[in-house]
Amino acid sequence: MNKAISTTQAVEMIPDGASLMIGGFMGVGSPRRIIEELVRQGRKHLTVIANDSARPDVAIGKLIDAKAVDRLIASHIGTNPETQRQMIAGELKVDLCPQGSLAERIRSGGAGLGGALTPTGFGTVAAEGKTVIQVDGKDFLLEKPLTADFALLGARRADYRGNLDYSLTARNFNPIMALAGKIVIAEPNEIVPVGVIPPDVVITPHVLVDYMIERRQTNGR
Amino acid sequence: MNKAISTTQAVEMIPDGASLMIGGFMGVGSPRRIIEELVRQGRKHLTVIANDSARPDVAIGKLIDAKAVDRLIASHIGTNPETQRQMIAGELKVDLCPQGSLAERIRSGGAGLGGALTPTGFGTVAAEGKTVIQVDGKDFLLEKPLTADFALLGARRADYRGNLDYSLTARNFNPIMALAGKIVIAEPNEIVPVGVIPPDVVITPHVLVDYMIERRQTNGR
Amino acid sequence: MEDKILIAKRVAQELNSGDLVNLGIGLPTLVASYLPKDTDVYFQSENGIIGMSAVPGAGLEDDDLTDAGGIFIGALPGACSLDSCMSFSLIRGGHLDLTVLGGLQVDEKGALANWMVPGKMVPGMGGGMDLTTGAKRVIVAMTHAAKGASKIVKTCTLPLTSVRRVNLVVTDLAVIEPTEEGLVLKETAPGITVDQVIAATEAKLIIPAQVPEMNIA
Amino acid sequence: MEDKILIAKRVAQELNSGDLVNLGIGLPTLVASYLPKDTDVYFQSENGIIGMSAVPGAGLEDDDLTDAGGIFIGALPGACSLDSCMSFSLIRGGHLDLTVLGGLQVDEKGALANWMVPGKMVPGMGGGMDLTTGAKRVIVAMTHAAKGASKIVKTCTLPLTSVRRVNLVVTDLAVIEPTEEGLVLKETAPGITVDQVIAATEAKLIIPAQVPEMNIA
Repeated sequence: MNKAISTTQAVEMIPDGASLMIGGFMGVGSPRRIIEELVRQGRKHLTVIANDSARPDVAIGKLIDAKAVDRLIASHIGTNPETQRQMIAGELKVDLCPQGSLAERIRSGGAGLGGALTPTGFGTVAAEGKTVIQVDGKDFLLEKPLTADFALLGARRADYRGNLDYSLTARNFNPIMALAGKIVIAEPNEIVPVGVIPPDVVITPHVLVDYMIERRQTNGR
Repeated sequence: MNKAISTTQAVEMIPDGASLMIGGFMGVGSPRRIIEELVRQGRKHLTVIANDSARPDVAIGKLIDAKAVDRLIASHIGTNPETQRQMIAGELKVDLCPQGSLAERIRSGGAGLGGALTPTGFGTVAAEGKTVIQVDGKDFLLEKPLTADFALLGARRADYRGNLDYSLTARNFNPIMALAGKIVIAEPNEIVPVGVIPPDVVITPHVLVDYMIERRQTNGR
Repeated sequence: MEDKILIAKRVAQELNSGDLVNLGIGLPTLVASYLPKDTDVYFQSENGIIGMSAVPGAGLEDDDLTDAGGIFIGALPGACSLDSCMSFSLIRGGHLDLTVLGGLQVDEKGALANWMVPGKMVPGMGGGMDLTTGAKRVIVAMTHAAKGASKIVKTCTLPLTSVRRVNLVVTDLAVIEPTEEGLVLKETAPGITVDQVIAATEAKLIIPAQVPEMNIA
Repeated sequence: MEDKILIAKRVAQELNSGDLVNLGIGLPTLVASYLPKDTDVYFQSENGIIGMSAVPGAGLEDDDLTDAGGIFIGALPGACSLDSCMSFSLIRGGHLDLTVLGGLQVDEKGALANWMVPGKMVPGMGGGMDLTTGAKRVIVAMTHAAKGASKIVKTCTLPLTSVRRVNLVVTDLAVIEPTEEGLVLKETAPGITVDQVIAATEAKLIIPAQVPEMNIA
């Protein structure tokens, strides 16, 4: 099966109001072409689960600029004043979650676990409303699993079948979101023949990837 | 720092009664030279945490043959009749745990989590004595974290600094045990210069590896 | 046709192109040999690979490439290696389309017992509990009876593998679908009558008006 | 010497060869520039790399290689990439030897507040709560006071980052060690007297018989 589609086709699958996990960290490793197409097609009322909202006009920041997001679940918004402005104005609901807990919540959702038991945040405002579970006398917060309608990933390479690898710090949340999206769309920088990414080097197995964005073709120009 | 030591030195660090996580699956990916040296030095009363006990005279099976193990935490012992014999005779205590739960327990121990919440085993004898935790109306077993005094890993390659990669199905439990052993000793098939294993290909970061078994030297013979 | 081959051939019809499939040790392993033409499935071995194949030939065996039973296998182009956490994240997280497992008993609720006979056989559950709990579809492939006793029972007397209702049971006598209402007889084996299946089954079966015969080449 | 540089130089003395170290954004980042000779530490950036270095030169920047602030970095030989779960497994699992973080307040119990000023600044905690909770050692690097108000307080009035007692506080006036008994004044900055530190500190300080001066080159 050929999983390659255009950004237009990819975004046409995503309805207003959808929940999206978007890989990347301050824009590094984010699926930029998909994000731009979401803005171009005027998608609205999205829930976005991501580490951060980057900066204005950068990656997820473009969705914030376009007022496409109703709710953001993230660990950090300090680098995007527009996110903070919309939050304070009541236009955007923001749920803040410690970064390591956010990662484990996504992994739990994708791995069929009931959540993560973490010591992080215990005794702080991050614990508000959360269940505390004692294990052998130590206190842990129950951080509930997260899943989303779509996971939108940036990747270095995909092979024809959809196996993915990543480059350096562009890996970040992408591999765990690949587990937790009902429909997973990858935006690789390159698409390569099967076998170019050896079995031990594949980070995200092709069975998790439903679609991938076709290469830009330059025909040598 | 040079982390390379001989198998003799490695095993001299491990006292009688120590708890050992041992990587491998039916012997595939197990640190065979360390295991043989544990037997040679006559180590006793060990607790072993591993997926299985392989077969008699194979990998962990050699520790069972030598009656070196007092307690085994594993998912499967069906392939080793000697393990079953010692268990029935009361010479060896065996705790059986579903394979996916065992993997998550080890990861939890290594990642500072309070345990794993899994649906696996709910309503079966595997749930006996375990806490059931409801999350949004669904039942999960609390599977407690595991750690060990030592993690003994098989690996394909280590670089001089101790970064590891693995080969095909020899990966199995090794990378997660690398997180959960207080002292981690790797037995790589090869030791290669720093840089031979590129950053995106490293599976186990060198900071987790305390020692590695020196190469066998043949000097061309 | 040998019973095991009949069962394997019938189960193989349940596999769809693109599926991620895990086959248990023993009888289920045979299923791979009877895949319908042009059915391109991906086999996972839970010890850590997607894309396993039969060992490609003598001299090509690799100490680092076996199935969960420790038997040499091969790998197809596009295969990928998994650590044990990732392997079971796929299984438990609902990413595995189908698992085919052997069985000791299946009961009227569709619960499976297949890992232990108290006092006799305590091999451990291995990955079976995770597979039964987490796979999108669970098919039990087993003989209908053992030593004269039906393995399709009212209530499992052996320790359960999971409380989850399995999706299909394929035996040498019948194809049975556990549903909320009970066990529905979907097909009979070639030459076997509905009455013969009923007679060989301890559990109550729901019998539809039409029960076709398995379509096995 | 500029206050920030004084603090960075003093903190740098706490790093030992072989340590895995995470430096927070801002002042803590400066620490990397003042490592003692022959101290070979490994810097982790929690967005996913061990072995980060300064960007190696103009034209060598890589869109896929930045620190947690999104600033271009480089990577040393032997570096390795981590996904976010692995990165925080190292942090939360006690594999990180040291984190150096900025602070808004530290109190007599050694608790740190550094992520939020209600009604003013809500940037989110990022990785700070995990770092403070999980690192083997936590060093707070901050100015002793802000706008005339002591940042070493009786009880934090700002929301806590973690209930964990931090290991050391290094300011432009002093080195302070939170202990079970309270805050112990370990060193004073060059030219600063013990009385000056006491006067500039809201919290009660335990004053040993000898309080040496920081040894800063």
